[in-house]
Amino acid sequence: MAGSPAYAVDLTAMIAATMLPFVSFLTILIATRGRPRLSAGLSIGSVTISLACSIALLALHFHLAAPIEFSTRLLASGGLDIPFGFLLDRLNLLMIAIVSAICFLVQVYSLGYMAGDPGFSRYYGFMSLFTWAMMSLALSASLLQLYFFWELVGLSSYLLIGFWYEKFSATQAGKKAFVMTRAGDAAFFIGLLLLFVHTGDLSIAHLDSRSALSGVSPSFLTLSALLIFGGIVGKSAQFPLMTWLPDAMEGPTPVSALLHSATMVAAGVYLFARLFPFFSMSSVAMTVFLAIGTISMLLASTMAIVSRDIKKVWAYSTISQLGFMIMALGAGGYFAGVFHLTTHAGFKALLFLCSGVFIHRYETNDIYELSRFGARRMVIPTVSIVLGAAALSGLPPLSGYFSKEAIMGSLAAMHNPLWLAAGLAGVFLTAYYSFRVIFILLFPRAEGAASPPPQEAGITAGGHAAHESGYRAMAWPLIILSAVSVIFGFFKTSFKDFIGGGAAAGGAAGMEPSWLHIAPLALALAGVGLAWVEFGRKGAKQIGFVDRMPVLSRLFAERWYIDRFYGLVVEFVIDRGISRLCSQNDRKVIDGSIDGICEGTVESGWVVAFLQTGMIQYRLLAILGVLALLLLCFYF
Amino acid sequence: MHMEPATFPFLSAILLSCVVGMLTIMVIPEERHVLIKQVSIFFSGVCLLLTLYVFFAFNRSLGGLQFVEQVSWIPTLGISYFNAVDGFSLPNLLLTGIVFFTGVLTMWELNTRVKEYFALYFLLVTGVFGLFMSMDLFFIFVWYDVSLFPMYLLIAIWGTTRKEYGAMKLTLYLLAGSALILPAIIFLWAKSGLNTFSFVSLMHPGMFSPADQKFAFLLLFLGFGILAAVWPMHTWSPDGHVAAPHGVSMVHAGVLMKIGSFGVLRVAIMLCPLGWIYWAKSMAVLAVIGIIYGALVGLRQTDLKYVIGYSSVSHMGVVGLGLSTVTVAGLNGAVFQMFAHGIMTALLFSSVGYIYDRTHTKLIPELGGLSRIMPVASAFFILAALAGVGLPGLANFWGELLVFLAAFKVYPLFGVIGVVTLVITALFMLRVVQKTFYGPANARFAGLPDVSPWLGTPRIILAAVLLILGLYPSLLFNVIRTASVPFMNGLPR
Amino acid sequence: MTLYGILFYLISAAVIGATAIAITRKNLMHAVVYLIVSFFGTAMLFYLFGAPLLAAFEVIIYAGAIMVLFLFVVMMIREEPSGESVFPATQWVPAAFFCLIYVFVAAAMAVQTPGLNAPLKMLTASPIQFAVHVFEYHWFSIEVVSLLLLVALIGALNLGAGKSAHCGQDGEEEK
Amino acid sequence: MIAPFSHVLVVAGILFALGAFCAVTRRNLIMIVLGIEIMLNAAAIAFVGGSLHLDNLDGQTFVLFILAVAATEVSVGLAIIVYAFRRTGSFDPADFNLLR
Amino acid sequence: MNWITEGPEIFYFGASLWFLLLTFAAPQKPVSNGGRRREYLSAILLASVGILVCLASVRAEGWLFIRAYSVDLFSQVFKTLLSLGLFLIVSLCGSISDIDERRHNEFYFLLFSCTLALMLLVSADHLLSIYLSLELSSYSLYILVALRKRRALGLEAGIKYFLTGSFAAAVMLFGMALLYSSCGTAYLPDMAKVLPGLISRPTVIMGLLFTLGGFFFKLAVFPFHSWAPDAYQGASNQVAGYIATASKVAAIAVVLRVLASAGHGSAYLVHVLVILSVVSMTLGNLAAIVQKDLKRLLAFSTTAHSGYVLIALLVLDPAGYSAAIFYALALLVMKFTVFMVIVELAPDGRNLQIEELAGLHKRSPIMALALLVALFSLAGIPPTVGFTGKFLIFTAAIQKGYVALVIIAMINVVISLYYYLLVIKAAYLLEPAEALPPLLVSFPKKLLAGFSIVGIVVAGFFPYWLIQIANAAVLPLFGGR
Repeated sequence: MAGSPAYAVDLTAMIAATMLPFVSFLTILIATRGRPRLSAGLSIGSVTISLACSIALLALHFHLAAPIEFSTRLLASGGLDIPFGFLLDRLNLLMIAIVSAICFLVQVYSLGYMAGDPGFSRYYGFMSLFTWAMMSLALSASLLQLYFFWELVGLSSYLLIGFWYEKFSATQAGKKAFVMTRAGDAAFFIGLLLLFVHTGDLSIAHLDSRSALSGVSPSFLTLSALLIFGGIVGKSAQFPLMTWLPDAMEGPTPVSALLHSATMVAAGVYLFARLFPFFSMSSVAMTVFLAIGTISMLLASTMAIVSRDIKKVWAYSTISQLGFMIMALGAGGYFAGVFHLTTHAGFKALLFLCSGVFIHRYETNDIYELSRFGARRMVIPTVSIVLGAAALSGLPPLSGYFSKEAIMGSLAAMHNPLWLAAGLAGVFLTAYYSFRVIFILLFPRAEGAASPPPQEAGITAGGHAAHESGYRAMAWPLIILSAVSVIFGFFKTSFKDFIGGGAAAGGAAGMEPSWLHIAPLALALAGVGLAWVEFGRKGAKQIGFVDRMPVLSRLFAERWYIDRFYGLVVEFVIDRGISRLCSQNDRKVIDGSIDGICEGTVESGWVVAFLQTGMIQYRLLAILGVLALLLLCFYF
Repeated sequence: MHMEPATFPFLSAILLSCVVGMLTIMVIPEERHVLIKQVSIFFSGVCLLLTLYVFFAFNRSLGGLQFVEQVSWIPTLGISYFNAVDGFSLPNLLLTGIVFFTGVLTMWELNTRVKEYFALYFLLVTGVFGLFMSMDLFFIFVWYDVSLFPMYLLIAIWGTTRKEYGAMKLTLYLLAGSALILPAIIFLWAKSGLNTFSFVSLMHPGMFSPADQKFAFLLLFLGFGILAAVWPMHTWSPDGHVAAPHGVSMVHAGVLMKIGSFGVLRVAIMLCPLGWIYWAKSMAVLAVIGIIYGALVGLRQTDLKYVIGYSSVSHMGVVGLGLSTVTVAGLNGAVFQMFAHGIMTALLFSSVGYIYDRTHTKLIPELGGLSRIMPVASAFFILAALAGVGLPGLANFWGELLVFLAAFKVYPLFGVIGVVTLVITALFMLRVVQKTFYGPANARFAGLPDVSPWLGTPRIILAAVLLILGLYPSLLFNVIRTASVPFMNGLPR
Repeated sequence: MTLYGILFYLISAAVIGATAIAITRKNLMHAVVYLIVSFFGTAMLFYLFGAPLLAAFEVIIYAGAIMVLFLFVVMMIREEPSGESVFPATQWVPAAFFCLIYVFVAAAMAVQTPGLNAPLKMLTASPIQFAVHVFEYHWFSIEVVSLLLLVALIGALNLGAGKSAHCGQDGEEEK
Repeated sequence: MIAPFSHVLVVAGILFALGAFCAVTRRNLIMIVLGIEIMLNAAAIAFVGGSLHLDNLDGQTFVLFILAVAATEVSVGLAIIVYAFRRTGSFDPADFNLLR
Repeated sequence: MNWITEGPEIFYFGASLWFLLLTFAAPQKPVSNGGRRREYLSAILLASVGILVCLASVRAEGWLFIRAYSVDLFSQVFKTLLSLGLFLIVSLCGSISDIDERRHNEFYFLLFSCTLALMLLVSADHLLSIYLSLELSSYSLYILVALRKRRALGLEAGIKYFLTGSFAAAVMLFGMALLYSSCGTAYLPDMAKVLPGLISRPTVIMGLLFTLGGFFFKLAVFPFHSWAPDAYQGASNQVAGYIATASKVAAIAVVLRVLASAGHGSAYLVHVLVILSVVSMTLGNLAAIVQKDLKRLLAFSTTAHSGYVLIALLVLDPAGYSAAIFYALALLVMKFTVFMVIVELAPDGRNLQIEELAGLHKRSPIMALALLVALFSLAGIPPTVGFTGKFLIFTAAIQKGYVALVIIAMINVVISLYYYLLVIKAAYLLEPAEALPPLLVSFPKKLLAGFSIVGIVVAGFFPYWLIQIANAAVLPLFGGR
């Protein structure tokens, strides 16, 4: 295939799509730091081309039969080849389309949102970095290459979360995000190395072909699958490494929209889908994934119920939706997972961007305050956010409904009904918390009503001045995304054809009982209804049922104490425990013994020198004594 | 081994330009600071250009020894002045050239006892260059010591924190290392019965009996290991780093520690491969302890340079782990990591140097918010710190990747520990970055100037090298492979 | 055992005894006198060993000149027997220990070494023989020793002579 | 026939030990010099005995020169000691402790 | 008989006599009153001519005094070293103020006669002549030490030096008696024939041990080292320098000669030497750490260096001996350089404390550099002559399998570096309490310092020629000519 014109076109398109953002990143950081408009132009220009290339590729290969792989050897080091290249299949095509589209929209949106920020150029530089890394990640042909960009994505996340570096919480959150995902990545890296050592090839196509791993023992397969899944847990903020994501909301809202809901966190799910055939070879591992997805989904939903910070609600919901995807994939519903990934990218970005408009306008994250300020008066965002929330809750005919249904379908295919029950509970909770936010926003309470005590301190965002201008730039992406959320669900079948054709294994097989179409919808409606009762109707106290149970609400608000636990571990076990022990050891034992030897030498120097000051006769005595002893030695 | 004689003595020219530079500086009157610095930059630039030439002129397909120069020196003892480069020494040579040049630039603002500083600095680097290019055991030792003894004065006169203690500790530690190396070298000479110190003649797997190899390897490993900051012989290094002036810290952490690992590779491993195989496991244990221990201790440091110092211990542990795997990948990774770590720490120290010269403190609690005041200087530091974390796209990633890969084959558990330590490294590096550069701008430092393009030159060079190698590691691996593959193939199994 | 043998042991015993007494005297004068006795005994041993010239020299130079010089010095400075403890325990205990070790080892060595246990024959080197030997083979040593005596002379002169003249001045220059 | 040479050596050895003992233990500079004289004397006996044992006149020659050296030693030694005594008024070696 | 054969001896004898004659000449006006320094000028002239004479006779060979005195390359090389040492020390005596001006003639007389004695010592082939030459040199030195104008120090040092020396000489003499009566001869070449066969006899061992004791006294090897610190400290700076340089060189030569006659030695002998060597090194270095007085420090370091030399000697083969010869040269140059700095810094002849070096790098950069180079050379850091010397010693030792010994020696090198660094620190780091004026170093002194620096470095970096000489000089000891 090499040398054919199609090949050249594909390669050029892919190189352009990935490398242009990188070029713009370098240019911005090196050359145009002082000229924000130029920087933004560069960045948006490059992402536009990326988008164009992605769409072109998508169009070109819509009926792609077999994956196309382009690869060259990056590095060969004695019995070790590290290839570098692009893999093109349907999943990729979809992913780069999503990524570049949302990147494009968010960057356009940011023109308004970030206008006037002193770090404007830097912002666009990092955005470009992210685009580069994410696009390359999606196109990676080998697991190692994927890891490479996986880490770079993490880096851009770190830089963007801590974008307002003068704010302590932001830098703290960035560090936390980096270290926590890094912990997951360590497992990923180990798994990757293990795989490499045992199979000698990390190319994704190779791993996904069942024949390649036929000789490997199942337990090893499970182990490496679990380790690689560690990376997914970290990046997609699943239990137990979930707590960095809510904190990551310290970053600018577009960043949250782009990285921490639509694309970067979805990279975990993408990896899962990418290696789906590989993972599905180990049923034990799949069950574990399913369990982790479920736990994350439920935990995050409960946290979302009590949060007053609008961005955090969406952050928790992101975790829980990612949990849904993991559940779907874990249950074997390849299509369901990928479909939900796609729809979620759209409506979650929408939700964040809408919230961003509010936050930008009113400079607060608190739903109650937003409501009091009358956020509902901004029409486009309000309509969009309602649409987004409805999609999130899985209300027909929005996209979320279709993907949720698909997920329920794959869960129902499991033998154990527990998974389905959990999934349905999740649907209910999702609808409840999303409409809780909507109703609070839409129906401001009477001034005098007792407000629930603030539970989260410091949620008001600061750091940049409000800007009335740029609203227009911010509005267009909202409209586009809303449109997508509304329409996309209807393309379910064609989407299924597209994706299903690309994946080796189908997953959710046939029989879907008819009540399955009803049950999620009913539960979602029930959730909305409960929210209405508690928050929407006239005279509602706007106090949720959880708020009435202090123990539970505290538990949820404290994120099930997971964070607290990590803090304690880091502070007491690592910092004050092992690390202190080691430094003490360094100072007292190692240095101490070295210094002790040196001091001992000097001390003995004193002793010896003192002996030298003795009377002359002692010296003669020494001569005599030494000679006598030496002679005595002769006899031994 | 293939030997390619030099058409022109480039290697000697490198040494000569150092020596001539030193002598030129010595005859310039003390007061003419600027002239001294200009001369230093000139001669170090010449060195850099020569090393670059040698690096790129090295025939990667031929491999073996190239640029060979050999002159008999003391025939009665079989000592010859024998210079050559191979795939192992070439990266180190280039590293020295880069760090040397940038180190001179970094000290542009020095104004006390300038003449002595640069003269000693040149002497120091002469030793380092000599060591990397020498193929004669005697000269390896001579250069080793030549690079040691200016250190004491450089640290003790121009240093900062606890400088006399640090200088004395460093000097004595390193000399203690040479106390083990010299007997071992002579031991090998005596045992070979060839009456030659030439590395090439001695390097045959069957040259020494296994027992001799084990013994000599132990001595050599401990001796050079001190310089490579192998745990638990590492404590000189943080103290030395902290005390040294920035330019010296750069050479010190960037290059001198590499002398240690390079010595282990060149002398201990290549001459005593059986000893290597015998002791490899113990080496690996020490290296892994070093990796995790350095990171853990680094977690609690409050002095910027101490943090870097302990991270160096950790990173040099990675080198040690690579060397102890007895695999091609391990060797490649170790040599690459030497280079990457050298550039990275040089960049770190160079940035810290800039910050210290402005703020007059390197205590983390006293700093903070520097990103606002000097964004470019901070960016360099952050870049280097990220390299230290092992971020892909920067040079260190490849070294660590290969080392851990090799380790997974041989010592899976150690590999796991090493990878997990990356998390801790990330934790403390980012903690330092956060506390030093982030947060509200410190009013004390308001108005301090950011790096000017001229003063930023050394950092730009170093950062560029980190990036280039991060994206195109084959540049170096192609060279290293020419030495590691034949060596491992020739190894008795 | 021959008469000479008996004589040897008798004289040796006397020499050792006299020396032992000499070194334990608190009074320097007594010590020197006992030592002179010891040197006389040594001279007799020399004679016994066939070195009459040396025996004469021993008496003249050692017992005569050297010891008399000692006597002079002791008398000149008129040192009263001071409160010195003749043998401080810190010195004599280890010294005695080492000397005993030494004597035992030396004796064992001398006795064990083959070829030393045959009794010595009587031989005499006449002064002429001796002188010829000395001047034939060792006139280099004579040169050296003459220079040595010259050095000693100058040394003694310089150490002793200037002292009265420079005493005060030296005192000032000291730290 | 006299005694065996080994006995001569033993006698010389004992004298040597006595001299050394004197030099080491007597807290008096003059006695130290005396002790050294005894040691020289012991060596002289060994030499003369050896000379007889070997029938070689070198040993006797040695003794001749030992006498000369002993004279030198006494003259120089006593000169220094007496001079030192003039300055410090002591013969006790323990009183010479300026150098440290 | 060829006059050139004993040219050096005759020359130095004549030179001594010249100063003896000067003693009788009319006293001249003191220098302070415009008097001319007759003694100094003639001394430096004679010393420099002496070097030429020695060089001229380097290739001379022959026996004198019925073979009691052998002139061969070995002795001539050492004589040249000795003449060089004397010249160097005399060149430091230009402003000697620590010796009474009226006694300068005697001072030079003793210096020259001591050199003569040392020359006789390196050539002497008979135990008797060795003994007498040794005594001659010792007595000259006792008196030189005691001659110091600071009498209390000089006298005390003189007494201690004298008593230890006499004691050691007595021990040596007794050993010679044993050796003589066991070997049946006192002539070294004859002894060399019988000694290897008798080496394990108790009396021979005892005799050899005691005999070596006397030489070890000269070399300041444990346990005969105890005079060194006091003598160095108590003697005037120049005399201490002389003891440290010329006297050590001759001592190395004579030990070489005696040990060479012992052939391959016995295991016991080697063990004894190993013990003495290790203890000397360790003791010397440890004691030197805490010294405040520079000369006393050097004395202890001398003991340590003697320990290193002993390693070369106990190898008992030509490689070791030639290493020892090389090291003798190295010691000569290094020690001299340090003493030169001391003399320059203490023009009034006082004892120099280490902290008095403070600010030297500013007061006189060249002297500071000379001190730096000399101390690093003493510590054995390449590329200096001290390192090359140590390297030769260690190669010789390891070839014989003494790896552990070499490691111990290297550890001692580390310890020694510590106190050398303390001195360097004083010279380069410390600033004097009150600002001191720059040191006025005369041009010849600067030249001398420059030559010392260059000599130390060049001889260290290009040692081949010297090594060849040392190798050639060893041959006569083994019968080769």
